[in-house]
Amino acid sequence: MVNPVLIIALPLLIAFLMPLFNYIHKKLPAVVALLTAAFNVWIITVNFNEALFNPMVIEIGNWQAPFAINLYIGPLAILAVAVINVIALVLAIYNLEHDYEINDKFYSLFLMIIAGTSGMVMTGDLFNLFVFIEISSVAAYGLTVFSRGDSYEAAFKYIIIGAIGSVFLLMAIGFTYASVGSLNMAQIANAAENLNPQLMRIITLLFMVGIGIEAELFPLNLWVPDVYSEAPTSVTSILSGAVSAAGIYSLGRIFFTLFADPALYTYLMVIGIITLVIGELVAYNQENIKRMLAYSSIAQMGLIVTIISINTSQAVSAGLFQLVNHSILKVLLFISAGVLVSAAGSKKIKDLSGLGSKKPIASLGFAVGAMGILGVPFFNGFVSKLMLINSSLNAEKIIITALILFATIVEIGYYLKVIQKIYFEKRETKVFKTANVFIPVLVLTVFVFALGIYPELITTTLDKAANELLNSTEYITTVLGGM
Amino acid sequence: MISFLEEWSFFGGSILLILIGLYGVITKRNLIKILIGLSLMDTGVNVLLVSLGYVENGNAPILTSIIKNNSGAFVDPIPQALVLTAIVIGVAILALGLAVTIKIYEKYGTLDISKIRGLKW
Amino acid sequence: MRFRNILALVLVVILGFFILQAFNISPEEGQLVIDEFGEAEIENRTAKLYINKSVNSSNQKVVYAESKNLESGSANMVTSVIANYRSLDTLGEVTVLFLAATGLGAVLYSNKKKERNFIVDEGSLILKTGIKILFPLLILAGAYIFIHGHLTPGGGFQGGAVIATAFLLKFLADREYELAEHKLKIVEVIAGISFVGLGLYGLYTDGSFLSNFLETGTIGTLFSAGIIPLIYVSIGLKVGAELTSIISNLIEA
Amino acid sequence: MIEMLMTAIKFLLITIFSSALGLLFMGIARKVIARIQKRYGPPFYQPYLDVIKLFGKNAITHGFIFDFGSIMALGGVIATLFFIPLGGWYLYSMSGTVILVIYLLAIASLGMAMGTVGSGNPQASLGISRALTQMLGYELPFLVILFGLIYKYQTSSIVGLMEAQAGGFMNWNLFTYPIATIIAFIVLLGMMGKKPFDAMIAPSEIGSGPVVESGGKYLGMMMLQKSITIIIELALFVNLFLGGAENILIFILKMLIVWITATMIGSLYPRFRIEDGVLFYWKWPLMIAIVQVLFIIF
Amino acid sequence: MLTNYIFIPIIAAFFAYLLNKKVKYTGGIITSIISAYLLYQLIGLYGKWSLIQTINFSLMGNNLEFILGNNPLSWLFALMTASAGLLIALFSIKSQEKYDLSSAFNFNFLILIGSIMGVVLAGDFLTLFIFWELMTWTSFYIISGGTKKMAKKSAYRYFILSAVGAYTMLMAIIIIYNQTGSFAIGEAAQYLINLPTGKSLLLMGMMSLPFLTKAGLFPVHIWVKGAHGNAPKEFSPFLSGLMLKVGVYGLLLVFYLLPFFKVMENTISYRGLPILSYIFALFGAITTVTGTILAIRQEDMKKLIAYSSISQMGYILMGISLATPLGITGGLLHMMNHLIFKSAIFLTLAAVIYRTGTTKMYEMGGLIFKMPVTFATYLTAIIALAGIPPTNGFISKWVIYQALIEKGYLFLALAAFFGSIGSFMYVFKPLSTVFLGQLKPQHEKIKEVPFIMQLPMYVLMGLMVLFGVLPGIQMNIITKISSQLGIESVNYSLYTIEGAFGSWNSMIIFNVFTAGFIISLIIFMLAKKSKLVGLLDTYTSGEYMNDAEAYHYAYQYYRPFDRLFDNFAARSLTRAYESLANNLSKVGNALRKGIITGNGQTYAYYTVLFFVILAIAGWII
Repeated sequence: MVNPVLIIALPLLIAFLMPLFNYIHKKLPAVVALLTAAFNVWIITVNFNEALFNPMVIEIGNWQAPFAINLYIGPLAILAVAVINVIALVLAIYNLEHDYEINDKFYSLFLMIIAGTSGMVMTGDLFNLFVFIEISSVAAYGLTVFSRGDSYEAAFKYIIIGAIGSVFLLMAIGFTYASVGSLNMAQIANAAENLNPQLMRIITLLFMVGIGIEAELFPLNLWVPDVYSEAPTSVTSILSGAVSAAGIYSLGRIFFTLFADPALYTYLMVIGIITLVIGELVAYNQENIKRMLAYSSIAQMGLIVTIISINTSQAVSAGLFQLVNHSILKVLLFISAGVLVSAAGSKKIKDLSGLGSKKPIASLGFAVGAMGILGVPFFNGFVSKLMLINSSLNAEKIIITALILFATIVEIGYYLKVIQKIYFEKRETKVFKTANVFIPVLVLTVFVFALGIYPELITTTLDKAANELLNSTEYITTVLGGM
Repeated sequence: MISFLEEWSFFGGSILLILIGLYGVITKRNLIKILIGLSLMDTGVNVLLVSLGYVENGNAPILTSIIKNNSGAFVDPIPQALVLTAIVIGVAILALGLAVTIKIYEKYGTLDISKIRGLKW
Repeated sequence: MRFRNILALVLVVILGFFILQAFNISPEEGQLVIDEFGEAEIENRTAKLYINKSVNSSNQKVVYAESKNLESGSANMVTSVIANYRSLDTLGEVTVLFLAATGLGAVLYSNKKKERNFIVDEGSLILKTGIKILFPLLILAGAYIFIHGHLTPGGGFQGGAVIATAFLLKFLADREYELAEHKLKIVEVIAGISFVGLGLYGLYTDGSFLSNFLETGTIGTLFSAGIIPLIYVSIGLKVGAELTSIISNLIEA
Repeated sequence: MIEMLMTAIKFLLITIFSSALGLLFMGIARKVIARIQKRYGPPFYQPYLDVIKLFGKNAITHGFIFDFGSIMALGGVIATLFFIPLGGWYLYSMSGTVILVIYLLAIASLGMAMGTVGSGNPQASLGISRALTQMLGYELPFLVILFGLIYKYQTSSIVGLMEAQAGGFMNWNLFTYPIATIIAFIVLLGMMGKKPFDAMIAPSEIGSGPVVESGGKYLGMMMLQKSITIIIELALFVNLFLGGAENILIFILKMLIVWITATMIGSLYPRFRIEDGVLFYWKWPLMIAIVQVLFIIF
Repeated sequence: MLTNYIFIPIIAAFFAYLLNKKVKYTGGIITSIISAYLLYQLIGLYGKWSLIQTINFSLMGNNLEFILGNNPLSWLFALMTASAGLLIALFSIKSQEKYDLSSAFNFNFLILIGSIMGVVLAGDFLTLFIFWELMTWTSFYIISGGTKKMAKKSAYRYFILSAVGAYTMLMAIIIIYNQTGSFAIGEAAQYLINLPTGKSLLLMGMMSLPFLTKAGLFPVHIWVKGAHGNAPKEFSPFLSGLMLKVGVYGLLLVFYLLPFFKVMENTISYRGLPILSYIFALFGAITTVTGTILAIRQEDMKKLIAYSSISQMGYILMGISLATPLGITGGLLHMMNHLIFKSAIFLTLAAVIYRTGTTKMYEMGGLIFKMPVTFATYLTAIIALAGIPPTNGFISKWVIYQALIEKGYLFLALAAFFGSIGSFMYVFKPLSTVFLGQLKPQHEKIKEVPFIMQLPMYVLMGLMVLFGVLPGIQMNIITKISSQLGIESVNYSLYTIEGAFGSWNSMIIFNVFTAGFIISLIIFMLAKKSKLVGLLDTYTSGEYMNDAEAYHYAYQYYRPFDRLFDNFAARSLTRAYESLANNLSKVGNALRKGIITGNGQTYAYYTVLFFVILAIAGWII
């Protein structure tokens, strides 16, 4: 077994070395980043079953488990980290085609965002979580501006919201430490039932603000469309594919494992529903394709939060499946949309007309992604949608089912417009030259169909993950060693 | 009475600091002032954290030739460590914010946030 | 807009009220609440183990300049927390700083070099002459601070900050002052990889990342506390370099 | 073989008989109208002369569809004729004929329409569009009445319906369902293109519409078709409402009475505009018919 | 193996696509080969009822099984699908030579055939739903590929409506699944029977919505006109001839196999018919009347025939929702016949479009001299559609009338009469304006379509007459179906059908018809030979004009009639649905402009607001 801490440590090392590589050759950073991502994926594949069947507790600095920082790698963590790193790999491949004006900086930030999100997912220590969140968001601030133009404004908005969020997060952590006397998640989870409920509610609220910014909950997510529409394509993809997934992960970790307060789930559900509805309705009349996708991913996040907060094992695993699918599909969509946009030379949907024949691969990618999101049979979205509806009906939350279907109808509304625009219109204006995205689109499409036709690949993992999320005793005993 | 004052001057004071910063962030139009508000919030949080670890007349957690052994009362070292980290992170965010502000000023020629609305809807 | 501000005030006050509720909760028996100010019960906090240096071993007594081979042999407990018990946080923190510097470089990057526009004009004579004397001293002081980080108050960050101050003064003093970007970069890189490298070496030897693989020696002496001084040195260099580059970037802009 | 021959001969006989009868009726009608208008009028055998003359002349055609149309029209009515019991004798009593007859008549009109429109004359098309529109007008009340009768007597064969009224003239639908009969009579006017429902062949506006292009044998065939149609419609009416008849003479008498009444009424009224005609059919006859049938059903 | 019927076309689709990209015509050829193969296989499948194939599959720990079953109903629909597919494919080989999306068309078309097979062979709802979705998607793509400007919008409409329906069905399916733990139709039926009536009715209503939509019936018929009118010319026959019928399949499923009617029997009933199914029949009636009136108004021939499809579907719904032997028989007969004559009509229109390139009727005329075969096919088809003996169309209508009169449903019958008389009007309009009348100068040069495109027309013409004379052929399968649906079947022989008030004998009709025709032919022959003159010198009451345009009476053919219905046509359901959508997007815009101001500070503001609101809410609790 290879120590999974390398998933964090290696990108750090490489990131520190990036300037050196850049001196050696202009293209080298891209290659190295690709290799790093590949190495991460390799580590994950090696550790996957181990983590799935007996979760590992990695002690940093050789300190005994609950008292210093430790990483906890269970089914949920391994699933999330796998998703993150696979996406990172795909995007690294995608980046090979591109040349950013300052490669070393770009790639060190890129690796950092991978390391940060992986750390968020794997860590078992509250303050460490904060640190990793900061790493990923600071990297994101930096990455946003790589496509100049309006991106500064987007970055500034992101920074304001992020900073406020970090303050709230820090307060929450401070209160938690001051009351529980430890920063280790397992210990906190263990002590959570002795915690004064009023205090707990304050802490959870503070957390909700802090985490909600990463998890794109409604009023805290308004930086999303700006950043997603302005940042470079690969950055947008990793933000929507990995960072938001990690956000949802930490949300689940904090509100399910740590402070499992049943009163909380109603709040979460309401927030999720509001996010869902507003996201869809706003996305419906977007004329900028990237913003449209951004709002759509907001809506998806709302959907996932809503479903997870139903708090039955079926629902949680459905939500997680949706999360995985969403990461894959959104990355696919953003990559293809990026190509289409640069081919049309405009972000307006109406300028994309007739690219289907000019840019077949990207258009196909977009169509596949859209159909996946809409849940066409044999696409991965279909299975997860089925599970969503099934679980919500099983929990007698028929209103949520209705909402899901309504949301799907609205989604159909705006995605079909784009598809028709791309495929069934003649192009008059010229088509710019764009990079070749064959391999990323191919890989992601393979994932889409693999999960859609044979969901068995992932269902057991999902079940275990949902299990881990729902009863924290296993988590606690694993970390505290039965004390 | 004294304890009350102390308590509120530390807990309440730090919270107050945060609130002042927050108020600045959500009302002041000037980007620089907004960043100042953010750093105020950071400071407030740091003070809060440190004061959460304070022990009545406990020593600084350093063994020296005066305080030879660890049997005495020490203030909690962990919040201090956290604060150290938090400060640096705050600095980092602040620096980035300033840099972005510079660029925004170059682009829009103004620092009024309500005028910087290129990205809408 | 007046209304908006008043509303903001009201909101902020309400928010503060709610947060402050956290401090005056009358708990029932056995409920955990935030400790009263000044009555932080170290006994049932993780900190106690750190103070007693008894996370792995179980020794209650630590005596200055006597007890040997403690699990984390730094006299400054904060240091031992930062650089040893919770060194992953520290690594992350260094990373954040590095990211900030990188991102800032990316933000302010412009392929055409424009002449710098100072906020202040030419530094005064006192500053210019003073800096000639102060600069090496400041560097020295910074170095001292982070080398003695495990004994006395202070450490890598403080030391780095001091070093950066020295450079800041230099910038303020004369407007033609140029940094050797390459040197700075090299320092950065070396510092960074040495920190991670230490961690990886620990992983290689003790099978655990960032583990303290050296002899911790006698507490309170300079050559003690295993890798803590090394980490602090690298942190100091890193922080100094990063802050300096941030400063220079901001000034260049 | 032999009975096939017999059938063929029967076919011919019935065709000739009823066309002759129809032409006779047409002659009588012209006489009656003339008398009403205080003219002397042509002799009652004038239509025969017309037909013979027309078949003698040499005509012009507008191509295949023109011929085919007129053949189809005549063929359609002849085919329909064989399902109509004329007094005692009829060829086929297929149960379920009433609806069939209506639709078989449609063949004739479709053929005529095709032929005339095939001539490419706008006035012909105009006439056809009017004819079809009016058809939608008058068929509805008639079918509703039929619906009622079929539902009442539980059979849809003309013979069955006729026998249902047997035994004394008080069992005639004329007396059992007078309203229905009146409506059917109004419909009959429309079917036979009598005034006020003759907008489709309005000679003064659209050059007598459908037949505007036909001359010679085409006009002759038109006249034959017209005459047979008259017979069919009268026979239908007599069978359904006047209890039919066992022997042919009484039957002809009944038909003649109905025909003369219709002619007289027709010669009194001016012409409906087409949509007014349709509206008229839907306003009074249809509504009353529905009420009548509702009475029958419940 | 029943899976072959589904997956062979789906797999072949990819080859068709790739090959057609390389070589012209290949896509169409592959499509026709595949559907011919399916047809052959299906004919072999006749009689092998209760042939069942299950595929097990476990998802989230609970075991699903996909069931495919062959029964008379499914077989009939599968057969119809394959044969329609074959004809269309043959037609499209040549007709698509200038169509740049032809590869995509063939790709989607093959998948569509496969998915319809899946829908009709499905023995459980999950399979049904999966292929239903696939069907909707592929047909959506095909329609969007139409060359008209409105094609995309109407495809969009079509899809949204279908999706709404599909999702209500999905909801119902999963509710049932959660109770029974199985998707199989049989178990669902068992479960629904034992439910309290209201609940089961609600569920089945949710079930039947998508099928109503797909069948283009009254409340949700608005997509039909646009989709049929703007679809690629080759696809309209399939769309109208077959895809509407898939909806009928679903309705039969819901009505009889999940015994909707058995459940409804214990609700109040009107003249022996449960009130709800009477309501369905009324929907059918309304559909018929509306379709007829709107069809008469149309100036675009494809849209005209689209509306006529709507009204004919109304007949079918009336028939199948009567739940009497005659009703079912009539409905099914009419469904089969409608497939035949409607695809024939649309094929002829496609041929006309292929040559003239327009669908506006007043831009054509006199095409009979140029395209006689097309004309003949059209003539036969409209005779059948208008329900005039001796074609198949009349038999089915006659049976439906019998069914209606038998029960004395006056208003339904009235609607039926209206529809059939009105059908004379609207089918005659294209006949006279497109094929008859004056030939336009710009169409002087056009020729009859190539043979490969005539072939389907010949086949369909033959079928129309064949079934008109020998309805017994169709009755064989129909009796099997009605016994499967639990309805006793009517007596029939090869050419007679027993109605409620006496029987139908198509042989006699045919003989008499030929006899009458021969007689009049003889009369015609006996008279003098007539001489042929051009169309332009006609009787013009003394005027002389030498202008084909002026002679051709085509525009607003039934203006007087239309005047009666102007304000009826003015208020349309379409507008209502449209306004719904618009309001939705208005709300979206309001949210957008109101909340997302683009001012970063406002977003920070919201953060505080979020905390405060949640805190207050949390405090009160």
